[in-house]
Amino acid sequence: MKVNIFVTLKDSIADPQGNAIHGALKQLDYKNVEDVRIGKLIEVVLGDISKEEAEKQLQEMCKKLLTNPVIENYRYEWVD
Amino acid sequence: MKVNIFVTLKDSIADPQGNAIHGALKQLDYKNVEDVRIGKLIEVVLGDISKEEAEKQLQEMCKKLLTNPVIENYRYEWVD
Amino acid sequence: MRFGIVVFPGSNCDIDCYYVLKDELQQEVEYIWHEEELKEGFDCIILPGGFSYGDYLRCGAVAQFSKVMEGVKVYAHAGGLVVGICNGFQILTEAGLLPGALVRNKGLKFICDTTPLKVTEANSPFTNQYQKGEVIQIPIAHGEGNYVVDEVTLAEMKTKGQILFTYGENPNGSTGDIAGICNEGKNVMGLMPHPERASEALLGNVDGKKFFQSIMHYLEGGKNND
Amino acid sequence: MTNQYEAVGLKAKEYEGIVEMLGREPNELELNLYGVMWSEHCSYKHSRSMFKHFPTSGPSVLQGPGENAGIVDIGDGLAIAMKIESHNHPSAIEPYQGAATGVGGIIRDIFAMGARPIALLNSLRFGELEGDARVKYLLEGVVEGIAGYGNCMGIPTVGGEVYFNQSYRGNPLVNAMCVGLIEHDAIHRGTASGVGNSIMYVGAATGRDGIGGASFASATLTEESEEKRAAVQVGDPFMEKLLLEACLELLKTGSIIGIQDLGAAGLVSACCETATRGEGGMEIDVLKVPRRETGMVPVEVMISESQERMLLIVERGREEEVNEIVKKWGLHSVIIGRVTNDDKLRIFEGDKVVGEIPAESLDSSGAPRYEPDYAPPADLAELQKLDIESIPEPRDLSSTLRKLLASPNIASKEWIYRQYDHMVRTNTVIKPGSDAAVLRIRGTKKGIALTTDCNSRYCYLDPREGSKIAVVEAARNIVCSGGKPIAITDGLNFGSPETPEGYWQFRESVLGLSEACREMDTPVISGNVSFYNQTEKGSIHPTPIVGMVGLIEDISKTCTMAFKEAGDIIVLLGQ
Ligand SMILES: Nc1ncnc2c1ncn2[C@@H]1O[C@H](COP(=O)(O)OP(=O)(O)O)[C@@H](O)[C@H]1O
Repeated sequence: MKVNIFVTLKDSIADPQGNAIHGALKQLDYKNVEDVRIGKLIEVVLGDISKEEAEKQLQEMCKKLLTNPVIENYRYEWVD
Repeated sequence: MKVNIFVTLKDSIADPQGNAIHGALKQLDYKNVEDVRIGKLIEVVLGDISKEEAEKQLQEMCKKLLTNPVIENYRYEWVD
Repeated sequence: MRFGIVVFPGSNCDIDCYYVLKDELQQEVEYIWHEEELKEGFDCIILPGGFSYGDYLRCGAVAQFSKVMEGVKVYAHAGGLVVGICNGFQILTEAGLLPGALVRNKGLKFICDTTPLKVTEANSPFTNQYQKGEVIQIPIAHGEGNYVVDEVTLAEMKTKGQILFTYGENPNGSTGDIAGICNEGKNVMGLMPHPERASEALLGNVDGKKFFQSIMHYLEGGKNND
Repeated sequence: MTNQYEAVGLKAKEYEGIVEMLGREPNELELNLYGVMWSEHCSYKHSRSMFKHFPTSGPSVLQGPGENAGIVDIGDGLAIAMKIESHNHPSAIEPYQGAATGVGGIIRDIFAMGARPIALLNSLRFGELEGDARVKYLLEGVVEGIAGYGNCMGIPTVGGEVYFNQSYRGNPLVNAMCVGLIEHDAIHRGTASGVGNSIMYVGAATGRDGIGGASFASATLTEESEEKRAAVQVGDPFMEKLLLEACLELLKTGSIIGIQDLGAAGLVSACCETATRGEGGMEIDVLKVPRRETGMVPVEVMISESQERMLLIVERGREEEVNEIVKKWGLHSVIIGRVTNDDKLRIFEGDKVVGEIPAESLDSSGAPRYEPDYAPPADLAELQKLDIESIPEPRDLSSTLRKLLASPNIASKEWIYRQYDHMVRTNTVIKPGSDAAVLRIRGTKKGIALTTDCNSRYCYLDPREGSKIAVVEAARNIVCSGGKPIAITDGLNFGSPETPEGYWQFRESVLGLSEACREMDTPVISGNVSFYNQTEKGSIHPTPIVGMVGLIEDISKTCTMAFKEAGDIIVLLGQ
């Protein structure tokens, strides 16, 4: 079983990396780019566990370790 | 228009970050986790441009700036 | 006084703190391995700078779960003095012992430099040997020292005198120029700059020595300065 | 159709030599091993014959060239280990990881000697910055890569140099130098001896990354190089920090007979170097080597350049002790083979022998040696012509001065060294930005001064004089900081040695370095050669980088270059 976790900065948190890339894209003349934000993609492969149990564990992992709730949000998506 | 770009390390490239996180999850007793790989999520907002044109630009941006094709792959997904 | 310096895999300012406390200030000091339980009898615990566990996910994220941190949390809740320097500060915020979080420097680059710091609060176990408002020169060395915190908490921290040091020239985009804070109980403190790098005449700067002397003064039962 | 041997980078003559030596045709695995080991990068086939000119000994030299790093005595039972290494081609393709893994590799060379790494330096060359996005990208990436690795390891990056010149546009230079501190009786060598002793592997698992890296470093950079992507490796400084601490702790136990890092050409290189130094042989089983990827064939395991791995030769019966210490640092160790009493490197895949070669024949001592023809470039006399009179005196001296100060070659390099943690470990007495960096040696009154120097424009115009100038410039920097120069490590970066001009530049440069080092009494204790630094557009300027260490007897007596106080007297010393 594979799941993709997306970790993004909360809207209230500035994203200097996103800004820098936005700036660079503008310099390369991509004028239509209006905003860029950078997050993390965490691909996790899980074995031998029911989807239900997996969901529970995933939520836990995300809250405990994979994200810092002070600054980040997350969501996830099953790949298979 | 919003698009999510996913940048991942090629399979043959070592992912120390993913390994370290995998190790940490195991230590936290998530025994079912079999693999972890870390990538980037780049959220881009595009304005005033046809989807076709946008696709062309996106491919270009990815190759030129957003990824290093030597070690990374990318794909993208329209959000709206 | 007996100081304990926690060594995580990837810590690298542990020895710097050790030498300052032992050689410059003649204190008793011991390393504490991250897999050990926290023993009794320490007067102050230091979480040193470095890259604990490589800091590969977020700085300090993995270290908060180490064995020793269980003890450090108990120790802190019981009022024991805990100091986090640089990576140690990051660990303390991740562990929830200090409010807020430390994110990537605004300029995106790692910065190693010596920078002016203002002592914004002298009434604390960590700053009592300084004068309020005093400006000192202290080295910084970090890539993620940009302190973020929500406005409500920030206002509270201000009223409660929890902001101990601010930057004279904000190097990293930190909210309110914050460089060092403590908890409400004033027994847990975190700061991004490195006072241990400025505690020896040979290295050309001793502005950081009073930081450690403040702790000693406090532990000896001395009064805080207000 | 290209021949099999050409596909692995060997020449017909070299192949014939192999067949003669083995008394048979090599199998595919063996052929590949010769291919990487006899690449220029590993075998020094075009440079080795010149090394005899270097002064390499002296009363204070404890270890000259030939080991993972050189070692020079500083008294009080202490010594300094140092070496410089290039990572030019990987950095041209993936600047961050190329530079980072370059730093990682040179650090391993230092702790493989048993020394505690205490400082890093570097020497960088790029094309001109002005208006060139690619060059800026390379500079940013390289600097970030060096910072990323060194900072995380907690080793201060205290010095270096950078120059911009169009000859480096397509082929930047990234040379990293590491300096370590060691007690005399703690010196270890990369030797496999004692029949029956175990060969153990510690560190990261082996993947397909970096396969063919050594050959890649030994070829001209072309558009096609972009495709040789597997040659790029990703560094893991955290893993290396653990490896460093584990190895230094292991070396204290006395259970380690030999230790060797897995760098260019990976396992095969480490195995044949340690076996050759031990004057014995070795058997290893590729199935025992921890792997990151599935389906790897023996040759891939043998030549992979995965980072952060070490080979240990462990006294038989003490393997468990090694496992314990390694485990404490969160790493694994496995026995992959043992030392034998013949001179063969025998490779098993389980029970099956898949390759068997005299170890020494793979090593640089067994590799072919070339002394190509040489001749100065035809246009040299033309280049050297300069009529000072023909240059008009600037009309506005202040604006000329300002322009000079703003040019990247002269301007402050603070933008770079601000990204390097140059203070960690609190020994840095003189920080970057002065003539040389100075570190105190804790527990003594002493200090050391460190610098890297080379003016490659001089070397282009006259490689022999230019190389001498590099040595004496380094020496002046050391002296101005309060030190006495005691030894150098050299990073020799050149174009192709297979052209008469290329080899002439190299030869002249080695002769110049040798003469100056003899004169300055600074033996060459280690070094590195990087050839084929060229693109279709031409070759780089000859760049023999000098990394020098100086000894300061009394650390309270050092000096920085800044003016101190108004009214101080300024004296111009010299001719
Ligand atoms: N230019 C040089 N001057 C002196 N010694 C050199 C030079 N180039 C290489 N050496 C020595 O030859 C040996 C092999 O070098 P090298 O192959 O670069 O080591 P490694 O493979 O461990 O990086 C080392 O001991 C090195 O110091």
